[in-house]
Amino acid sequence: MIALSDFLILGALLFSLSVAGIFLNRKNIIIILMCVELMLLAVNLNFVAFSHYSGDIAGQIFVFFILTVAAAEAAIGLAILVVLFRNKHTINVAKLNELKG
Amino acid sequence: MFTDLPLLSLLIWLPVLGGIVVLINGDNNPWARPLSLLISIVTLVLSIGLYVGFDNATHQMQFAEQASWISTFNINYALGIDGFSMPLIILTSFSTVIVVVAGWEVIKDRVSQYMAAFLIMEGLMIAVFASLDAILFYVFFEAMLIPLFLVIGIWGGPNRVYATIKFFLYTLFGSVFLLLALLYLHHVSGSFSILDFHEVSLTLQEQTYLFLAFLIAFAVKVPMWPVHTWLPDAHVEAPTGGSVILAAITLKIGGYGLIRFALPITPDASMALDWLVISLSLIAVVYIGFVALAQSDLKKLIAYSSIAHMGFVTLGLFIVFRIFANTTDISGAVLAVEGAMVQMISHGFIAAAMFLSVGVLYDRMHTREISAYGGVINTMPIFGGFAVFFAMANAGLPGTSGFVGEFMVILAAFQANFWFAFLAATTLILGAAYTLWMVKRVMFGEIANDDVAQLTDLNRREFWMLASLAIIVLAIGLWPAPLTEVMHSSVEHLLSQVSQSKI
Amino acid sequence: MEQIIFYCFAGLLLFAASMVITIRNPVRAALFLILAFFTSAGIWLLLEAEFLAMTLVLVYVGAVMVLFLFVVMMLDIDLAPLQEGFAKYLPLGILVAALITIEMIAVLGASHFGLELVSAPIPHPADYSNTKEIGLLLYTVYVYPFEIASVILTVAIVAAITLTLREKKSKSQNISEQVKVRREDRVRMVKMDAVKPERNEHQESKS
Amino acid sequence: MTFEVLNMSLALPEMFMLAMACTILMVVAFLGKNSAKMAYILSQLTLAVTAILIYQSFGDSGVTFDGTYIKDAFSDVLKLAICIINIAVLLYSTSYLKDRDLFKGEYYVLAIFSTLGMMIMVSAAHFLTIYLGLELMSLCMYAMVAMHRDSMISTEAAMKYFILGALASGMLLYGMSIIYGVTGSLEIATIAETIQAGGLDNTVLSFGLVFLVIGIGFKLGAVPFHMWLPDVYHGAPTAVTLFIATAPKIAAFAMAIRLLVDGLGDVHQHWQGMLIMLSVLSMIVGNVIAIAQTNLKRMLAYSTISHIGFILLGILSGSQEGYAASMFYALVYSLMSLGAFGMIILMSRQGFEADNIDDYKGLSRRNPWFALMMLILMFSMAGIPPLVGFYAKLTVIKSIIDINLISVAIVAVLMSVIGAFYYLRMIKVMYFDKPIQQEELQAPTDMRVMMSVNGLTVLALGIFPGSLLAVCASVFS
Amino acid sequence: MTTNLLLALALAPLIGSIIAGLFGKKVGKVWSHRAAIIGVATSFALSVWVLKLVAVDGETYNQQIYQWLQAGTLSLEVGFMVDALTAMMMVVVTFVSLMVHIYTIGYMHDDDGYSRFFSYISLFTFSMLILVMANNFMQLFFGWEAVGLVSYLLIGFWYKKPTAIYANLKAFLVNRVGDFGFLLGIAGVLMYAGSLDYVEVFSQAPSMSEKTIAIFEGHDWSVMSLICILLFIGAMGKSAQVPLHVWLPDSMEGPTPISALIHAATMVTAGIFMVTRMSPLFEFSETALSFVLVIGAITALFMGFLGLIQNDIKRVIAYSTLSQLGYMTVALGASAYAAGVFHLMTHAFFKALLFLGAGSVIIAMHHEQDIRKMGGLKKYMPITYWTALIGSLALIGFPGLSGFFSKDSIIEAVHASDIAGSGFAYFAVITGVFITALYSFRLFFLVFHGKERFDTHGEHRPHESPAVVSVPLILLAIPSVVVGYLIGPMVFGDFFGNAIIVHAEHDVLAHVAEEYHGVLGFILHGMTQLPFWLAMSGVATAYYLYMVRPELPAKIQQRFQWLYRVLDNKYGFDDFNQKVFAGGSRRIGQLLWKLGDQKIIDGAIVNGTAKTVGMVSKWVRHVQSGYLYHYAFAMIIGLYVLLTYFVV
Repeated sequence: MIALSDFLILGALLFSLSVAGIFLNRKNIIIILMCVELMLLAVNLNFVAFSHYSGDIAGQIFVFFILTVAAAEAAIGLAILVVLFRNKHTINVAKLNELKG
Repeated sequence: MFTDLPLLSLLIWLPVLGGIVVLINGDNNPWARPLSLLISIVTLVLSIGLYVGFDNATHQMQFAEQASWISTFNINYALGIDGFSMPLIILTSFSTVIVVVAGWEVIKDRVSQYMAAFLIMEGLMIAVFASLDAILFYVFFEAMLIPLFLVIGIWGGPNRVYATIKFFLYTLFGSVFLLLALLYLHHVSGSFSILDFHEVSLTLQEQTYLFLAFLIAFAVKVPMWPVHTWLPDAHVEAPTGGSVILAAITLKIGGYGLIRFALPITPDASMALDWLVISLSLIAVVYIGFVALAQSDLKKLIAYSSIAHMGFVTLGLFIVFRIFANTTDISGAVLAVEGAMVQMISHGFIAAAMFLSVGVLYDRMHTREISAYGGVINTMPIFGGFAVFFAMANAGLPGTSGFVGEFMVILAAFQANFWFAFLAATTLILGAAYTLWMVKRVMFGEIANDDVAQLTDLNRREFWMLASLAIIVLAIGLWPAPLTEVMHSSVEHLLSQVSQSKI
Repeated sequence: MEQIIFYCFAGLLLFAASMVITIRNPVRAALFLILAFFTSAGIWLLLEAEFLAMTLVLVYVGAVMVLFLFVVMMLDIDLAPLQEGFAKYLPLGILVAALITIEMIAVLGASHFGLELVSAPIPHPADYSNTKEIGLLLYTVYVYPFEIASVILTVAIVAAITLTLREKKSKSQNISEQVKVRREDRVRMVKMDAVKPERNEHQESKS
Repeated sequence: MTFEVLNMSLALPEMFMLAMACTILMVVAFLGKNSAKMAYILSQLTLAVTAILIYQSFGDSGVTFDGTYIKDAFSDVLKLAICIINIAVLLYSTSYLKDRDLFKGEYYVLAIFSTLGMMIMVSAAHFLTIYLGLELMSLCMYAMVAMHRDSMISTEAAMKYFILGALASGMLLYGMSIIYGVTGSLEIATIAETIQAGGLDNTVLSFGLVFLVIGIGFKLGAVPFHMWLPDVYHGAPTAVTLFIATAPKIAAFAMAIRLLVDGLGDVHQHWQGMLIMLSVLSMIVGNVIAIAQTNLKRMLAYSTISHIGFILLGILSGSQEGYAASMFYALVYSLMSLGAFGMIILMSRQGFEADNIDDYKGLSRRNPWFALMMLILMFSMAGIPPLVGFYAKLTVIKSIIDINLISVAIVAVLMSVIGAFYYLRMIKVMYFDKPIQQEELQAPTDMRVMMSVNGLTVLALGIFPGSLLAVCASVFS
Repeated sequence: MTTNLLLALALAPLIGSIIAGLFGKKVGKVWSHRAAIIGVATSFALSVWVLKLVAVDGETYNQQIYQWLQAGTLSLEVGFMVDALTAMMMVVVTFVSLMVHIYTIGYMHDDDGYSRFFSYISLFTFSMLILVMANNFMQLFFGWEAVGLVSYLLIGFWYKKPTAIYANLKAFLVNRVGDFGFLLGIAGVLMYAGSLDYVEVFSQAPSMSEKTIAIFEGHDWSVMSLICILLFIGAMGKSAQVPLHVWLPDSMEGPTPISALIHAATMVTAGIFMVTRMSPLFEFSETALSFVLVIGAITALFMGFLGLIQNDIKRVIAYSTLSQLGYMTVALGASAYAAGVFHLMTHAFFKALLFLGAGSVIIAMHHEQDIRKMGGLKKYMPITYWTALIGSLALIGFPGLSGFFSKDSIIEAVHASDIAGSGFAYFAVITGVFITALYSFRLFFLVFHGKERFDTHGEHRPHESPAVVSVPLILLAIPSVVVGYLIGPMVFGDFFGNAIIVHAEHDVLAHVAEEYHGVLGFILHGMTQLPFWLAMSGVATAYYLYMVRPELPAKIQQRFQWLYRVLDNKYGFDDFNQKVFAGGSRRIGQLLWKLGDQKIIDGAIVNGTAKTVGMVSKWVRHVQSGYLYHYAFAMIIGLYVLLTYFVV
């Protein structure tokens, strides 16, 4: 049998990886957007696992909505990215520092 | 006849609303000045009604008014006065008349705003003295800073920005601790009524913290050494009217606060920490006396002298514990507290007069440097007379009000400890030294330069302004009894409060 | 058996995720992300979430990741070299990430969610339909969230269009404006003196 | 499985708003370029009618949509506030948008959808509704920040906002998943019951709480999850800054109350410490950094952070009174920042952003009335009586003194003194400095009236704060 | 004696003062001086009447006029107490004042501040009356300070003169040092007697004398000694006793009439009056009496020396005043209060006479005050000459003149005293007699005899002063001669009654009185005594040095250069004060201000905090670097901290 903790640890590792991806990535924003997707994946894994182990389907419903929202989010994120690229002609994270202080 | 009217509310809101009316009428309105004068005079007359209708026999709050204000926290619009607040209210309304008159011709820029600021401030200050609800008190206590801040900042001298911000933050720094203390007291007592605070019992530790909070708040206002440095700057930069109000009223709120809050609410801590306040007061008298000697700016000198004089107020309030320890008779303690009160009132008039005198000179010469003057009395003999008179009052000459408070406090201080009296009495020498040395350098001697030679003597407005102050200073000096007898009951009540342990 | 499948998928998932965050080329990163989604879908199947596993593959891989790839391709992204100083912060970053991971594992590990504490539920009978169950709830109990989700999708469309759509101003004609044109807009009457203006006046008017 | 008839009338305001939002969307879609004015009018109408609907249904309460929607006094008051504030926001924004070629129907569509998101959050009784409401609100705001497409800083701000926002939602979701795992439910009322019943694993609960708190902290803008806030406030077009600085804070506050108090109120001691940390840091960092700012929008952003610190104070006190105080603070804060950002809009002209502090030099000579309004707002933000900002500070500090957190109270008041400095500097600039530009300020009548109403409300609420305080107190009693 | 009578007496000069001062411009010069003189004359007349009531009818008066203040059971009142001492003082004050008023008409004739001057001296008379008529310490202090104020105003009367305004500031401040002690003394009285009323306090004196106070930890001091010494410090200031004497010579910068009135006859003797008034207290403290005695003796002797080398006519007289005040103080110290007061009275007359005479000379010399530039004035101004001679003889104690009686009784009393320091005091007063004679007649000879060392041509020829000047001289000369004959009742009799209390063991006058057998006997006895011969030899020496061998003094001066320098520097008091006190306090002020206020409090603490916050702000804002990964990292750190702190 697979323990719930195994799923949760997997989710935690995935979550940590995605978080690390967000702040270790200095190259381009699009990978950061991917990391966000990864993070949501980790969350989803948690929900699904909990849902399964508690026999409550609500967790899966939640995942369904997360997936929906994630899609919408991706759309808007990419739209912003496109606009940004048009302005700056780069999506290098390190060049995104006009606002500071 | 006066007890039927909601006199205190009238005194508070008449000038505030009047100020708003003046403000709305705008600068181009020729009525701004007369209207302001009218409002301030009516307020003064009404405030005299307080004196007339005042019952000397009781320490209970009189002219009391009460209405619910913030029902959620049981915060009330509760007003009332006793022997401590009543004279200060009259002082306030009188000072405002003087200030309005003082700014009559001098202020040419944004007149209505100037007048409105002072009128609104008057209402707020009267409210501070009349509030019986802690939050109400605090609201007015702080709100008062706004017009003063603007007055100094807009009509002030070249370095006004530094001075105003310093002034504001300094006092705000002090008062936030007051707020904490009040909230804590509410936490303990379940009420925001100041009179309920008086009754609440507190441990010594609680009292100590509360007392320190009160002390920080009011010490900044008084101001006591070492939190006094805002005052000289603020005074130097303030326009004459601002200086007058600052010296005459704002400082008094510090002393009043100690009387209303620190002493009755935390008597045990006051007793335990009286050495602190007494030391600071004596430092104020001696240290600041010397510092005043070194000043080359007229206003700075007077500002420092204010600090030294206010040292007597705090000294008088806190030696009572030592007096109780030394004597069985209550008279010494009464002398001390009433001395402090008289000193406050008297300083209100004298400091106002001193600043007005400087204002008179400044309006003509546009400098406050002592070295720019010399021999002014040659060209301004009448003014010279007033200046010497007020200087003497400032130096505590008997027959002027400046003497009364100092005299009472020194007499009482001896009963606390010889050295307190000894150090306090040095003001006789130091006060005379810095004041008269200034008078010598400014007023006497040959005409120092062409500017002085072209000075013109007082005009009618200035004359009556100074004359009215001179008459009051003289009257209180010759017969302070009418002033002190309104305080007796309240003072004795206060003393019974402070002599009763709350632990 | 289940365990073996789980650990395989888990290993693959973590590998794919690591590649996503470390690889430099965004296209490859996207592909690794797709791999991650696939492996997740596999794991979800282990958890009897068939519908979600399908959705993940269809919606994510089929739609979202395609969108990603599209954008990556569309934007001509140069592969910039690593910023200087990156290595300086790297150890600190990794350290913090590692610490967080350890803490999370400590909390979520066997001591709190081990088998002895949370036993696996009895597997559903064969005629159990995950999709049906979800469907039933989705349109009854969760009708309100469902509506909101639809609004969110609408917003996403509106937002994406608003942000990215550029009308080509010069090439399209606005007929209604052309029709509405008035004489004053087109002809300007200039009143001139009959005499030739003086030279300096002329200059003034020019300036 | 039974089907009960849903009492949908409870959600009437949201439903009306959704319908209107769709209508506006249609109008925009069909009218094209000229739809803006129409969209504006319809939006205002929507908000006004919604407000009326909310007001009329005051007193009704209940849960519907199978425990995903709740209507109570708390939600009514906050939703009403959100509507009213957004009416003002849209009113202020119009001329600014016109001057910058942003006066487009889409703006209003997004604004209304975002408002809908806020209302959903406020009325959420379920983790799912909270999440969806939050996303609805946020996604619209990301897009709105980026609407000034040609502006480098706007798009940069949008990008930062989006990524950090997504990160924060991820964390929030992670926290929700853990709480779900522990309690086995997603419905807030059930969660509360489960927790009350006891026997839960406190460590894991705290673990989940950390993530929830981060999510809440991010939306509110509490340190150290505040980093987006200055950049976004600064980078976004001022009209959008105005939008995201006001009503969303109320919504975020509602989210905090729903999650922490309604859901996890019984483990109050677990999250209190976290909030103390966030609150103290917010007050310190916000106030200290604000001092060094020269850009007014940025300064106000940092001041927002410090205000958030104060709002958190009330929540962390864990008492009814504290929650009421926080609510009062949140409402008051929205009102004040509405005025402050509104003033920036008012001062701005075509091709000129009045977002540098120096742009306000000598305002009192150029327009004494506006200067007075700004003065009132600044003093109110500084917490000086008799302005309403004072009571906000008073009540939250009172609530933490009542739980004997004196040291935190001391930090709070000291920080408010430091904070007073930069507000005073604004007043100094307006009143004591000589004007650089001399020309009269001109603004449309509606904006002038709005500004006056805004400022005078701050003053009037300062003189008579009783009723609003009573409303806030009654919500939590 | 009624209250109204006393009120009229006291207020008459005040009214005159107000008329002359506030309305001087309106009523004109003539009415100014008329108003003032009428006021003072009224006072004088009433004073004489009061004296008669007291001395002949034996009435006394002690009543409250109004309550000034009340605090607890303590009542501070304004009231009058009239007994023999008061009555005598009143007469002396009003008489001298009247003379000076009249004299002023002539002396200040051309001055711009004519009305102002009258206003001041009338105000002074009022203040002095308040002082002497007080029935309590507070009112005493009122009068005390009021006369100080008028003195300040009058010394600086010519406010354009830098020396004058320097002198008046100095006078006020030095007096304030005295008042400092005085006020503390009053505070002590209040503390231990519980009242400030004379009668009340005096009745408490025996019980007070038993108390001690620990001013320094572990050292118990007698309360009475402390109080008396503190009170006497006040007297030292006002009556210019060493070391607080420094203001008096400088005060000569004021117009001569006030030198006569204030700085010779009346105000400076206030200290003597006060100590006499306090005799019920002083009697309980031998320590204080010794202190008084020694201070008085030092003043009497060493201030006399200084008179020897002064060349300014007024300064010579001023130093003689100092010296004579020393004599009076010595008398007080020896418990011979009556003798002291008696000398006060006689001195008031002859010293006022001398000053006014000097003033007359100054007018004649067109405001030249250097005696080296005078000489031979006898023939030009006979009245002045003769009156000055009377004054000088009275001063040196020539038998039969008033000074003789008073001074001799003091010397006898000191001789009889046996409290600590009386030996030194006796030596001092005996030596002083010779010195007094020497400098008095040095002055007299240099001014009135010998060569005319001034420009005698044309209009500058000196001539006798007008009647308004010379009549007061004559009127003052009369009492200078005759009042001495009152020695019987006043010194040895019971004229003062209960006003002066002397304990039996100190009662030196009773001892001296045993030898007293009438005025004539006293004179004859005096002529056989050492003081008389010392005085005569002093006169002779002066004659020899300044008339016979005028070149000799310069040689002596050369020979004793160091001594001359010490005297010329007035023992260095002025330099010391100027450097240590004036300069020192200014330097302390600068230091406290610059270092304490500006550097430490403002610089380091206030602005330091502000600066620190500003710097922190500037520094911390860089955390907001603009880089997305830093922002994310901040959030992660937050997550880490929260996790670590609250979960693990």
